[in-house]
Amino acid sequence: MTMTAMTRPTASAPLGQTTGAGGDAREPVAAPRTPEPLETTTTLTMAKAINAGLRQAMLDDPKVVLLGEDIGLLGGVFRVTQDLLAEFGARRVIDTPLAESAIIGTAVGLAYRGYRPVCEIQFDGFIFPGFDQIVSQVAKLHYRSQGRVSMPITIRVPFGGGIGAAEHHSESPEAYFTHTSGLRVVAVSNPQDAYGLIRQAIASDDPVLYFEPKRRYHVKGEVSPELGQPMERAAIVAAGTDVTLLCYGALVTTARDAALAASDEGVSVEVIDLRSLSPVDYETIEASVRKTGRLVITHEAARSGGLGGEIAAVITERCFDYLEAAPVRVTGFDIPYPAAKLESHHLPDLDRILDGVDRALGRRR
Amino acid sequence: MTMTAMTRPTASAPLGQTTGAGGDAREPVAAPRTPEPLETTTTLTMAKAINAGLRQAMLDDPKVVLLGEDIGLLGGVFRVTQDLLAEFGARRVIDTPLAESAIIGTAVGLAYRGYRPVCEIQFDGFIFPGFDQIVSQVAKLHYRSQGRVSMPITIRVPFGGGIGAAEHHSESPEAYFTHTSGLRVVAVSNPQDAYGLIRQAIASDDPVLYFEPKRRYHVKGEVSPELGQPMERAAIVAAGTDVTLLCYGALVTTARDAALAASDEGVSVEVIDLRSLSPVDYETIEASVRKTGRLVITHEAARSGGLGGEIAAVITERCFDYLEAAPVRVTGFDIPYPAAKLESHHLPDLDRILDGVDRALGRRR
Amino acid sequence: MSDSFTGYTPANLLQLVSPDGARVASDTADPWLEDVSAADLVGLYQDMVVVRRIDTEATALQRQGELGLWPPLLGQEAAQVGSARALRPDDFVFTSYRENAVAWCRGVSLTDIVRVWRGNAQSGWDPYSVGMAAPAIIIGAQTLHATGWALGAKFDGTDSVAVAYFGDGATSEGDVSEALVFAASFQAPVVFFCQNNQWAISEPVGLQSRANLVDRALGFGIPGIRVDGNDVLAVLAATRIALDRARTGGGPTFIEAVTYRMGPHTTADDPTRYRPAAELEEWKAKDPILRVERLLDWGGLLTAELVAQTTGLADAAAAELRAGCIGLADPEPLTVFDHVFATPNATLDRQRTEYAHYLASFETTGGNA
Amino acid sequence: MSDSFTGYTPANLLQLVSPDGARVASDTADPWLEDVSAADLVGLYQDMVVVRRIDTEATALQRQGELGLWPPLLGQEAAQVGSARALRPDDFVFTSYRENAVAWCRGVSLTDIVRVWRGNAQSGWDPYSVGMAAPAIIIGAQTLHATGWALGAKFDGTDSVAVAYFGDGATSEGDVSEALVFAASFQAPVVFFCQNNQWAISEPVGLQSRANLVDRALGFGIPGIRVDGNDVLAVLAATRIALDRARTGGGPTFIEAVTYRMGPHTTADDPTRYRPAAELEEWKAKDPILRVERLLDWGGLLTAELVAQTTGLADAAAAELRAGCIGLADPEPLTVFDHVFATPNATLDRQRTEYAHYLASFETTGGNA
Ligand SMILES: Cc1ncc(C[n+]2csc(CCOP(=O)(O)OP(=O)(O)O)c2C)c(N)n1
Ligand SMILES: Cc1ncc(C[n+]2csc(CCOP(=O)(O)OP(=O)(O)O)c2C)c(N)n1
Ligand SMILES: [Mg+2]
Ligand SMILES: [Mg+2]
Repeated sequence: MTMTAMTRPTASAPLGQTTGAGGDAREPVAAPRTPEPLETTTTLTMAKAINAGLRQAMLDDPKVVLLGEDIGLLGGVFRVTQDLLAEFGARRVIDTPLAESAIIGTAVGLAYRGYRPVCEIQFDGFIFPGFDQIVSQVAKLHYRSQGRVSMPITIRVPFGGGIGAAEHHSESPEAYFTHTSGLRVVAVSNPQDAYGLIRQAIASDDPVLYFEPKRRYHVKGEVSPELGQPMERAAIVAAGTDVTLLCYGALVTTARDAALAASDEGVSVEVIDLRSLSPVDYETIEASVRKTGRLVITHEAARSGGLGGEIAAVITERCFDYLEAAPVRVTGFDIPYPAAKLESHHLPDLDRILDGVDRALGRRR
Repeated sequence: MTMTAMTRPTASAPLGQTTGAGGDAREPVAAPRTPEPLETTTTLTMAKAINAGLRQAMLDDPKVVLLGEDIGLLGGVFRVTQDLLAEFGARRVIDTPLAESAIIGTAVGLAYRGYRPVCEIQFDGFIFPGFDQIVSQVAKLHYRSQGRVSMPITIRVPFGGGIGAAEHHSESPEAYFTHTSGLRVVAVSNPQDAYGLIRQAIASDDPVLYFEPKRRYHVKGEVSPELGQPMERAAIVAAGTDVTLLCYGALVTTARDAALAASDEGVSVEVIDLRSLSPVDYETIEASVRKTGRLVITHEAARSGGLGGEIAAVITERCFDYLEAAPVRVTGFDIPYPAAKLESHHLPDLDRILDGVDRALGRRR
Repeated sequence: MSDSFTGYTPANLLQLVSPDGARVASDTADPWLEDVSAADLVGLYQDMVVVRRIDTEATALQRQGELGLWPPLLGQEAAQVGSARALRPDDFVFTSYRENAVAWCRGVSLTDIVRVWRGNAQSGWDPYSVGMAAPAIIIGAQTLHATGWALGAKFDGTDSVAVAYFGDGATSEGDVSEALVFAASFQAPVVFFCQNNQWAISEPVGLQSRANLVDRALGFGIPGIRVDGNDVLAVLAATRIALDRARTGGGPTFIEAVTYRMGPHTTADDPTRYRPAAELEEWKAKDPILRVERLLDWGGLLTAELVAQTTGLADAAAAELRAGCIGLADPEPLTVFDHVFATPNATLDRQRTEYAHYLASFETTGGNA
Repeated sequence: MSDSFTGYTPANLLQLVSPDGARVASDTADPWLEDVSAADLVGLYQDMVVVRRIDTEATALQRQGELGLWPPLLGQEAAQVGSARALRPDDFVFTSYRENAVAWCRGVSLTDIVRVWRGNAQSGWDPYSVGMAAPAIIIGAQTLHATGWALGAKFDGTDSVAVAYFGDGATSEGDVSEALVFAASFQAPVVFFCQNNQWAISEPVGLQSRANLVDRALGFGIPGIRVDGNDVLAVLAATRIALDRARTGGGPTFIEAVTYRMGPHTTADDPTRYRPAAELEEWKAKDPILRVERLLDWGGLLTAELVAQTTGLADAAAAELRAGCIGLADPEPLTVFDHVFATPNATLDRQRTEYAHYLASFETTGGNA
């Protein structure tokens, strides 16, 4: 018996296509929660702090619009935009088709029209399809237009590893952007900064890459409704006298822990959270290195061509006579981000940072 | 009188569409010249030297195919692939539709199938639409597949400024690739190396970004039909004892001129042509710096995040006790590539390099 | 713009078995199924049951902490099995992350299927031994790879075909459009197999396109077939038509398999946040396995014996999957440096040596400092 | 897939004036030209003659070393003038490098047009005062910008429209397809104006697409119009139709203006290397200016007086262009640092200071060392 012999006549029933055009709000499936108010100091996770900052920016300026994949009803895969669709509607919280170049390129057009778009890139590894629009358009248009066109675009990027994810979900692409003239780059490490810096980034007339350390999204902290330190300033998060330790994003916590551990051994580590990766706040770093004479820099990104090398070079240029040892880098290796079970061997951790501190102190080679 | 009143009936003549489907060779408009033979040492321009190297690689291995925009009948906008279509046919010299991501992505598929694709990116600034395929696929697939899939892809990129071109036509994007794990990056500076390195790049089982300094395309030099030094070795192009000067691409000529000028003032400069930008031949550089104690690095790319900072950091790590001054960088500024009439103020030239040498010697600040 | 080859307009759906299991006649498609025996149909049925069981087991393993993540294919069994079973071993498949049934049909071992999701490696199998590339997580990227491979196959003078699997969401990525441009221009022997499962995480297909996805290809000069993706016979026929066109020099074809993602996007997703419950119910009635069962039943083939035998196969696969998964040894630390390059690299080799040294220091001193 | 709105199938060309100058009736398009007076037609004619003269003059300036490069529009005068003259001042145009006639129609000064090609700046004019963005050299990128601007115009509740100009080659870039996806999804008021001039440098349009380019848009759910791009009236009508649709909430339209690049790609190009001479001859017969002249002549409007007056206008423009070009002062060295950022930047400010210092050292010491 062949299949054709099994034929029994019936009407062919065409399958329906799910509707849901862009720009038209779909009905929320569950009732949205009341958005977090932020009038006084409150304890929030980093994800909620960014959410509160986005909300405040949207309340302050009707030209602020959010664009991204799954940022509407779902509230983003990390829930950073949760409930904003319900509050601000589909014209300001825009679920876009699945295309990163278009997310950025559309933002460029919106900026031309006077908007302040905030783009969400779902994961670090997915920023590359949008790279051309960032590097050739967002970064250059103010210059190309001789200052006539502003690009007040914020690009939010959850970045870094440590969450056991699949490939392309744990990358640290920040150095591609710190090498791109015309961009500002920040990375946040705690809920308060996350709140203040997202508001500052959106308010900036320059384009800002805003990196969010995804493995710290759920860490809680006090958040006051203030903008905090200017975006381009680094923060000394632990004072010390023997070694300067630079870090940003998720590794700030690790670096602080390392400083604590070092202090148990009598080594006083000054930990500086860079906050701004471009421009780097060299004034703060220089002052610290003039005091300590020793510098350690840590980041998850690959060593070669990473931000650490640039900072080491600048500090060597500016503080050569103060340095008692070469700046030490504790970084990811020059490998593609590895499989989840190997990531602990790629990511700097407390022990590797302490090892770096020891090397800066000349205690090991 | 309105236009509609002017109507006079006639048959609408549909305009024809020019045909010319991909993969089908079009008739050459002019008769192709006999290809350059390279059996003995010959004087060639750099463009012709690359052409000769491509030709030899194609003769040696039928799996070598070229892909790019306008590389067929036109022979590329710089004529680097001239006459190769006529010699090898449209299946090996492939004029592609205008899409860089597809040029690279198609090369990935061809590599999967056992080919050795050589992609031409028409100008430096046009590599960014293909960035995702380079960074997430070409660079990572050997790793991602645990070594089962090889990506012997060569990506040729005319790079750098100094030709008075329009925007996006004078960029130096090499640092984006030297920060990308899994890629090899070379830059050539003279016809002999151009010939040897294109052959080595194509023969490499790893992907290679091959940067061609477009303002030196027409400079002539002797070319012998040899592969020359291994791709990953730097070359000492002028011996010296006081200062080590690193350069690559178009600036090698400028650096040699600077060394000559310096020698008139009694300063002995050792000039090293890096050739390989990833990996960098640190052995050669270290040996030189241990001797000179002073390092100057020059490149056209923006300073922040450029290759110079990385090398400065590594050499400081490895030669701290030998360095008599901080490594000095003479580079493009942290600006988008400027308009043609301003490019001489962005590009390092002989005077700026000499100024850098002076600074390395502590003669100026 | 009707597809003259298959004789129906793309807005219409090729359906050979209706949801209630009735065989629908088709003058154009039926000839492509003439050789399909009852045993073949049973085989397709068993594949579908097995891959659904694999899916359930992997989901359970994820819940139990044995896998980091799992992307279920629940609901897409017919689309994947029907297309993959049309292929020859010398064809080559380029997929995304959800094509576990395709992997099954290509002969990938169950352990290799879960290796990635356990976090042991970035990819599981040898692409060349099964004719299936390392999955692409960057959405749409693999459609270009398939086009390039197909071009190579054409240059080589073979009649092997590349098949690119991708989703409805992927059609918005520039890479997919560029793949259509290149495939059309070079008349590459590639089949673009789009599983339109109606959703891209939380976004409905209507956000990606207002036209049927199959129309996309027509605009690039590529013929299309819109097929009921929950009808394994229709998918098989459509894929055979497309493969034959590719093998005989007719160039690329775009297949839109209209199906439904009945589960979450991945085990990390909660579709109740965005998807109306009624929609899922509606699609449950079109369940691809139910449909084959009804067809088999109508033909008198769905015996208790067959059902028992099939359950046995599925349970065996599930057990093998579980054992293979749990039995996977953790990778050795220094393998983190393996296969970055095919040739030695001084900078990386130094990093490896340093790290080996660092690791060894723990063994000798029992820890840092 | 016919465009029901305009009533003709996209494979056919909208033509209102035949190459011999005959006015072709069109029930669907003629109503869009009812207000076009003889004076208007003369205006279009004069625009076309003037821009061709500008083109010739700029080419001469390049040959004389006064410009670094020039991308001629020779042959595309009707496509650019016909479309640009359909626009309102509050519309916004996003172009590539070849749209000098569009710039002319938008009111860009002739000096500003050549500023870029003389190497004095990366862009010439204030986008906001003329409603025309800085040209995009990265092929296709501007189609996304137009889509974003259109979305903003829609949000703002205006009926302003964005127009994206791009070439046949550009249609292969992923960005253009993504722009079609976004424009369709959001029903953005944007007109995609594709000048199919048959060539992308040395590559014929048949390499980019086997289907008519207008079909591309239909596959994305965007209506298209294929228009004779050498017929200024047909282009005007088509653009008005598209603009009206956008203004009234009907979303995007794709216009394929079939035209021909009669000159080289740029002054740096030599088309004899790749283009059959016969093809150029064939298209010369379809010259857009010749055609308007014949139309005017047929209507008795092409008087010797008009011709002389028009030549006068063209000569005046050429003289203004030349004077403006040669009169451009070289930019000051330190302006190289201007406008990288809108806000102060410590790293860059330091580089500027250092370089100012370095430059000053020459003034005081008379040179290095
Ligand atoms: C370039 C890129 N952007 C975003 C993502 C995140 N992402 C993963 S799956 C997915 C949805 C894909 O939808 P579809 O193509 O329909 O495939 P399906 O998941 O339905 O099988 C998204 C947005 C990604 N993996 N790659
Ligand atoms: C992304 C990118 N790739 C390549 C180029 C080089 N390039 C400049 S113009 C051109 C051809 C464009 O053809 P088309 O779109 O038809 O426009 P036309 O020149 O005919 O007006 C190419 C390949 C570029 N500018 N940008
Ligand atoms: Mg889907
Ligand atoms: Mg063209």
